[in-house]
Amino acid sequence: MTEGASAAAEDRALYLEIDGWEGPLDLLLDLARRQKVDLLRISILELVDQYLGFIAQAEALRLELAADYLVMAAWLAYLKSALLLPRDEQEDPSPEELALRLQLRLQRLSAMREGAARLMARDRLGRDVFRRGAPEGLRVDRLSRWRCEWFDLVRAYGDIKVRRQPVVHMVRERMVMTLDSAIARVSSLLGISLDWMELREFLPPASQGEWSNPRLRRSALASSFVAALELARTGKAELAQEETFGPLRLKAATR
Amino acid sequence: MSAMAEAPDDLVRAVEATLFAAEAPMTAEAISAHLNGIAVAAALDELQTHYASRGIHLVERGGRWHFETASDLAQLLRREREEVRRLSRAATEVLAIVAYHEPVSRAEIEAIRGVQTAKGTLDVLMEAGWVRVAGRREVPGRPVIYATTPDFLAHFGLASLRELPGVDEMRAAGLLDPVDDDMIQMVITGESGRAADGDPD
Amino acid sequence: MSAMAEAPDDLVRAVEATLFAAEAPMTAEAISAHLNGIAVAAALDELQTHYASRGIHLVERGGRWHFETASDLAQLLRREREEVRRLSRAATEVLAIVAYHEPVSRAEIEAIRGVQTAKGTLDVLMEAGWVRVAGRREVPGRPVIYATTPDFLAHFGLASLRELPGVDEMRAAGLLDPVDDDMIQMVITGESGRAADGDPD
Repeated sequence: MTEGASAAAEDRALYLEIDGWEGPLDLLLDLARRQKVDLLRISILELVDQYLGFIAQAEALRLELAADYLVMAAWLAYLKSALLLPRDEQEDPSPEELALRLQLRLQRLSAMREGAARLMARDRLGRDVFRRGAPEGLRVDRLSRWRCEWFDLVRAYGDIKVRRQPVVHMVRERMVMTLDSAIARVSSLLGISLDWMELREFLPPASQGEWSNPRLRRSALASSFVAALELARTGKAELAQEETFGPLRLKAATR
Repeated sequence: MSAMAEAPDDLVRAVEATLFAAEAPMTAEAISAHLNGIAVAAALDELQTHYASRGIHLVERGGRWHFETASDLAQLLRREREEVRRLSRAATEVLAIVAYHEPVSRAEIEAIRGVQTAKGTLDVLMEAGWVRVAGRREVPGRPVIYATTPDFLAHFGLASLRELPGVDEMRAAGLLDPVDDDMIQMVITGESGRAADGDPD
Repeated sequence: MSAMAEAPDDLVRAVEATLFAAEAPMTAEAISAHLNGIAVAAALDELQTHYASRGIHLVERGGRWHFETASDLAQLLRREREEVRRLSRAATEVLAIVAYHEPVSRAEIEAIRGVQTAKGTLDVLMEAGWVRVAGRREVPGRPVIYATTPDFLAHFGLASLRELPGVDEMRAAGLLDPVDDDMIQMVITGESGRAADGDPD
């Protein structure tokens, strides 16, 4: 630390406030204020040293420090070494730029802190100035005028009549391939071939009687797809697809 | 400006502010105690005179002082606003049932609609002036029965309830066709779905 | 008595009475609507001038008008029992950031403070009625953005946000510029975490 002996005593008091910091930026701002110069003129290197010194002592005193204080310490250490490196070895953004950004952040936080303090010190309603204690109140009595059209009325009655008629449900019979039969078919075919096969090759051939029906074929494709997913999930099959919407291929899991 | 000529002194201002902020009327003693024991009678006088011509008056009632709105302006504090509101679907249905079946009890309305009818729905119809209580049915429990009003006929431009279309006419007009968007909607969302438009039902 | 010389006209009296009776600050439009649409701007002006020297002032806060006690009488009227919310330091800072930067997202608040903001802090400010959700920012993630309320202006005696203490100087110094992504990034990834391992990212 570059500070004198009196500063050491002050620092000791500082640690007692450890719970008082609202994060590392807050601590940095407080340290910066101790330089007793305008925030625009603070020495970033000095500030870094103070912060790192603070962290080191806090660790020596075995104070619990939140992780973000340590992360800030690591970043400041990096910033310091970068500031001390020869100029032509710098990356982008330059350490000077990073130091400026840090300075701007401190200024912004400081401005908000000052703004908050000045705001709180204003004449506040309910503390310094008062609204009328017992206002009579303004009353607006709402009168509803209801609107309804003749057609709405009649139609509403018609709807009730319709609703009260007995309803008969008819379910059309559809040709489907069930999931169970799809799983049975796909897994038995998987046992035969060791190569990758496209999903469509698992469908029953269209030449076989009812399987020429396009609706049934669509159902078979859907069920076989779900069957393939199920077999992959249970580890019995491997799935592969080269591209989106590309052919879906599967083969028996090698185990 | 001449109004600025006679600015009140600080005591008058303090009494003015104290009474303004007070949550209840205050006696002169209480005001004085609030202001470190200064005599306030003169200030109260001055304020009362000042406010005599304004929209608010400083008045004393039973030894307690407070500000209140000038009595000639009291009607300003209450204002009526009329809003035109569309009758909810449920209320429209109940109204239709009353019109087609009057006089009808609430239990009968519910039986016809097949849905419970909140008390509020009938209240709305009575507030609208279209439905009235028409006595009680002389059956056990003596339920209240409802009927339409002359206002109802006037609003819908009907000479009498007989002018409402019959079921056959409705069917002819397609109003009873089973496949009906509204009805599908009703089946999907359930009765309560439509209540969202401000229906208490 | 000379005080009686210039009695206010009825419109002025009506506006005066309306604002006195109102339980919450009112916009000029609301006052006008209450008085059947009469223009009230001139009356508000006249009242404000009249009350400027009195113990009660007519003030405008965020476009809403109300009467309040004169601030120079604060010592007389200050009430110990009055529950003016005591805000934590974090809450006052967050409030200031919302006021000076509004509308602002939580990530932006955190970027300025350099520390995560507990959800409860914004909740306290919203519960106090000083901060509200003002929509979402149209950037990836559509974060909620926050702004102050008219109650905030009224509580702190500000006619508008332009009257925030020091706001002009801060703006001139670039301290109120929008928070850039770099800054937000710093907080999200842990305070400048990526730079710590020498990664220029």
